[in-house]
Amino acid sequence: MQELINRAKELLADGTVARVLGWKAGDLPYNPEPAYFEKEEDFADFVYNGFCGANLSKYMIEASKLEGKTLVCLKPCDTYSFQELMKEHRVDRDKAYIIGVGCKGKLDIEKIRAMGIKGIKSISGAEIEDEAETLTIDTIYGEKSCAYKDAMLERCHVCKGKDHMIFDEIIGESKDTKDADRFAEVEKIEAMSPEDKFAFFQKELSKCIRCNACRNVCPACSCRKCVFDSNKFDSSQKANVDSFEEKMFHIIRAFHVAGRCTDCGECSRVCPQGIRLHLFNRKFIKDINELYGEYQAGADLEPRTPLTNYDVEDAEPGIVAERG
Amino acid sequence: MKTEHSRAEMIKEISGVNPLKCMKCGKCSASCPSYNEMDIKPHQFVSYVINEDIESLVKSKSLWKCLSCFACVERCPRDVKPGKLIDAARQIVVRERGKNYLLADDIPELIDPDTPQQLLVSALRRYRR
Amino acid sequence: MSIEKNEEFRPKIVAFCCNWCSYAGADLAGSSRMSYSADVKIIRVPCSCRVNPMFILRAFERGADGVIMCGCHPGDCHYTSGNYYARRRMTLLFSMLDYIGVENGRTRVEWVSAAEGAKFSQTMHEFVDKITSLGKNVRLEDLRCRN
Amino acid sequence: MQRIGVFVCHCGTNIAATVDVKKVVEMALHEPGVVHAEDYAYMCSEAGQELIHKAIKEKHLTGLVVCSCSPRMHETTFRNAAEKAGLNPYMVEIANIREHCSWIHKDIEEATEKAVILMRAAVAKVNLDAPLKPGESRVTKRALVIGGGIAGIQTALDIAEAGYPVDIVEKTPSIGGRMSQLDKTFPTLDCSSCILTPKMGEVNAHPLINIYTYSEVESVSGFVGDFTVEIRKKARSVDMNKCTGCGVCQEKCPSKKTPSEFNRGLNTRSAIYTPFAQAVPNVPVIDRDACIKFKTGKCGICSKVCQAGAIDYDQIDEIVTEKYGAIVVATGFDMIKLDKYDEYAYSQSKDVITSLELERIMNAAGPTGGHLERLSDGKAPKEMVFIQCVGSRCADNRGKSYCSKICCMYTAKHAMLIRDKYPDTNVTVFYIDVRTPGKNFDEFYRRAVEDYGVNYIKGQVGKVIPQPNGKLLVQGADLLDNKQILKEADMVVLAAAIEPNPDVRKIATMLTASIDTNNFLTEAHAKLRPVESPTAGIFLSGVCQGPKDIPETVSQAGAAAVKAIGLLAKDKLLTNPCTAHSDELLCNGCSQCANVCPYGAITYEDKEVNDHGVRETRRIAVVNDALCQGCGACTVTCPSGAMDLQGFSNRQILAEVDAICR
Repeated sequence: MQELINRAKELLADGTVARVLGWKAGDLPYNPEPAYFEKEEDFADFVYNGFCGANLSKYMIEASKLEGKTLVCLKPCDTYSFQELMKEHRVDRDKAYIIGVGCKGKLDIEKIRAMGIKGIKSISGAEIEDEAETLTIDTIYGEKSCAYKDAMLERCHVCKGKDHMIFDEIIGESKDTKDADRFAEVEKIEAMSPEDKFAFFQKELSKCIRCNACRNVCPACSCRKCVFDSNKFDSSQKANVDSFEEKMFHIIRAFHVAGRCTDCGECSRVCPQGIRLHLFNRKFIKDINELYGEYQAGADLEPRTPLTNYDVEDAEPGIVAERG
Repeated sequence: MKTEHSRAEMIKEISGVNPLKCMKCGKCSASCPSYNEMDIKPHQFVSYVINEDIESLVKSKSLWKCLSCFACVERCPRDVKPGKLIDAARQIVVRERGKNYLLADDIPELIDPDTPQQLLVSALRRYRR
Repeated sequence: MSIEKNEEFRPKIVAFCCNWCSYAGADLAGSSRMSYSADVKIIRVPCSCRVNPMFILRAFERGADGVIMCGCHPGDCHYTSGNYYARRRMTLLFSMLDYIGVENGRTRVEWVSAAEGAKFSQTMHEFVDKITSLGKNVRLEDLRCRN
Repeated sequence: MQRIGVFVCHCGTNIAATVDVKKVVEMALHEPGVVHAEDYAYMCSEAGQELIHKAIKEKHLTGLVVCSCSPRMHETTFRNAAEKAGLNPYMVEIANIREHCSWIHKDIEEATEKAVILMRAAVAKVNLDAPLKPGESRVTKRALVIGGGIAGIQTALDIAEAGYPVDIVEKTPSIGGRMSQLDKTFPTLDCSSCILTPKMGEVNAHPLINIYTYSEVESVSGFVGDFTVEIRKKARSVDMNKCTGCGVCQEKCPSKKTPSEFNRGLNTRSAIYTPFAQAVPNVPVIDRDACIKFKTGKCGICSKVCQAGAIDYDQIDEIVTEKYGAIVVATGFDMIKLDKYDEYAYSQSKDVITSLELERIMNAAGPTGGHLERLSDGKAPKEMVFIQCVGSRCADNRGKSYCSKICCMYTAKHAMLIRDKYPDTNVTVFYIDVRTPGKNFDEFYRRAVEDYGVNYIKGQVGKVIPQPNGKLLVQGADLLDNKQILKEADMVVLAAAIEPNPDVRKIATMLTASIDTNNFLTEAHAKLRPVESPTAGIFLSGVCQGPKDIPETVSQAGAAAVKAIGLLAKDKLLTNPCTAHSDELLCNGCSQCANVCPYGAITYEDKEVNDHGVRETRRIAVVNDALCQGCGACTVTCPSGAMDLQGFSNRQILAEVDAICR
């Protein structure tokens, strides 16, 4: 972390960048938040640790409008989002100085809590320099510990790899933390009966409070104004009183990002209700991979995505029924 | 006794044939190896079903002269398949004798000594279960 | 929960037809007097690629029991490639609907050319039968939209 | 709020017999925005349009719903009527209560209920309609004719005679098409080439006609009035400008084993060849697959004997790009393959031939010098059998469902000619029906029977069995005598079905012209617009649209020419105003819409926008109205809903959905 801070300060000082986009410590040990650092003294708050899950690429949309370059810290998986945004002309590469920061998997406080660890005062082992296998958690009930791996975000178990897709320089080492099948959950749902599927999603989605956190954090959901906020489809935001509302919202949201979603997992990370929203996006990713060939959004800068492309030999929609 | 209409419908159902598709080209009659022994010719079979004169059909000699070689079925340009109609008419006769399926013991007395061998084979294929 | 059996069930079916092929195919079915159920109501769109998934979800929200989209045969699109895009979009959307437990028979895509009046009528027959057998759409209807 | 008038047409009894039109009128008055509703016997008539005019004026209507036949039928009529009364023509919506309702439903209650719903959907749409103004586009005053048979020749001549330049693209080395292969023509028995070659000469000499033979259409882009076409001129290996057409090269060419396409493979041709003596242009091509020089590098005899020095082995395919205002398709037909008809022994016996092969045999320039003889042993046949409807009118998957139309007449012609020239030869025709509608057609057929003694037997042939003695045993049935017939014939002629040229599928795809299940091009209206494709600017000439004989082909070719001339005579065309538009406050500038636009109509501009007081420069999608054809692909790609289609807007379609599901 210190190397990163030093380099950032250096670039600020020599005028290469006008500001640094990173994370600053939050009010709790596990909730650092994205922040700009413009002066040397701002860096007192700068953190980069296992809880810095936030994908900063979306912030670059606004940062691209600011005067001068912005230094942005991107983890390997964030760079996919950044490239996808570049493709869509939403971020300006020339306005960004990308430091690819090392990542060995990010942590999910909910997973720690789910282990029954409450009243957390501090957590050690989450610092990025450590090769810690174990987190040591100091709580008001005493010291607890858990394996780092067990506290990782869902998305880190299906890690896309340790390589940064785009960067100006790299600081820190990364590790591929993939240890699970990305589509296992989707497949499990696919195998259910229609009744069970419906019940599953009914239960999952009825938790939705339409807070729009998923939408606001999603780097692909970067519309100036969402269709659900405009009158273009008579679909303006409504209170959730019927189960169809959130289904429509989440289906359309997933559809709008289909082929552009890099599977960064931010939607699931930020959902205050713990809805596994990535299940929607991954279903589309799985279908796209199966029907139109393996595709990873953001892995390149090809302008056409699976949904703005076609092949004359594509499967017919009837395949959905045939697959059963 | 069933009405002629219902018998005609049954023939259509058993054979899966729509006789109205026939354009009276006669290719069935032209192809038929038993043509000369038949009183009602294969192409006329179709008209009998359309006109619902099933009684004449089941009483005809032709019914038992058809070899079920299915040359007419194979060559019919309209997918009318007179051979299947004849087959269905035979089945009507069998069913109207009170049973849908033949028992093995019944066969000898039903066999007309003139019945061609090929028909027997065809019948066995059909009824063996 | 059991679905109330209603002998009088008359499905609401929305058919999106592209102007150049399928709408003309429906016209041909009409001029050839090839009947199909009155439960099918056609909405004319310039091309199948004009059909937004939002339209389909909206139809279900408003109580449609089935939605069918018809377009030119692949390769015959009046706009060259519209139906190819539509094909991908609908495949993914239908797959998603299936995934969340909506019976996949409620949605269908059929390519009907201007010369295929008989196919149009036949397709609608089949679709209406299918929807009738599935019964009322209860999984997607927004009850507030009922009047 | 709109002031909408609803006009319900009875269409005589076409609508009124099944739909309670009064009820539709009554229900219309309850719809939001509707201030006027009435019904009338024929809305499209002068009197009906007058009613509309009056209502617009008196009730100050801002929008119309006409409940009538398909909009594909009379939308333009009613739009014009609205315009005459001072209303924007795009404020008119049609509820199709004829084709989509009264004609397909029998129950009055059911049909009326549906008609009301369709009316509601149309009213809902009009409520959100906005006046639209069409743009203009230029017309390139040049026509392209694809196919150089009699249809293409006639169309090209007629267009050129009206003063517009025409290009003909012909795939084979010469124009002339199927007609050049025919011997005589029914019902007058003129010699086919005697009437065709002068036309070929005329086309060749016409200053406004340019012929690309041995060429194919490579790609088509653009739209009515402004098509851009790439034509591939295949390497002929002979310099068109130098060749004098002396023919020495063909004589001297040592490779003479290639089956002649022109003679249907009945004899062979040289590797450097013109398909037939009267070929236009009279310039040979080198068939590179057959040429020894191209295969082995040795030979080069043609080059040595050519006095004009026209042989050019290094020629390569050339792509010509040209702009056209109108395109006429005249791709013609071929005979179907008979490999699925084993019972007629076509592939087993050389003496079972198709009618087109018989044409070549009968032709003085053909493989037998015009002598009717068996191809197996060269003997003159004494018994000829003709079989009609081979592959036509078939409901199975072996043949074609349609009647090929020309076979009855050409068979009568063949039978008559044979009986005339070889009175000792017996001719038997097995027929299913003899179809002779046409001027002097039935008389012609009767002459074959009455004056020439051709034996017509009603009944399709079941099987043709080649005999060890070289004869052909024909097994048929005479349905009128109720007799089965076994006939020994020397030659059997099959009237094989005709089918559209297989290339037409590729061409139709390039033109985005629709095609039916039999690969015939679809006309815009079966009765009223038979020579136009539904795709604007594409016209149909000859058999590519459906089976036709020569006079019909020529008249349709002329009709297609007139339609093309009508288009070329215009300086400007009004463009469809139903184009896409991007809302600059919502546009993300993400470029996804441009990816799916088939016309390249979307570009991006950096534009200063004022978003509720915030001024900033944004990348915004801009649609070029002249290029946009209004498909709507972009609208669905746009996640923010910034891109919308005028005339079919998101809210309009949703309003229709809501009205239907209400």
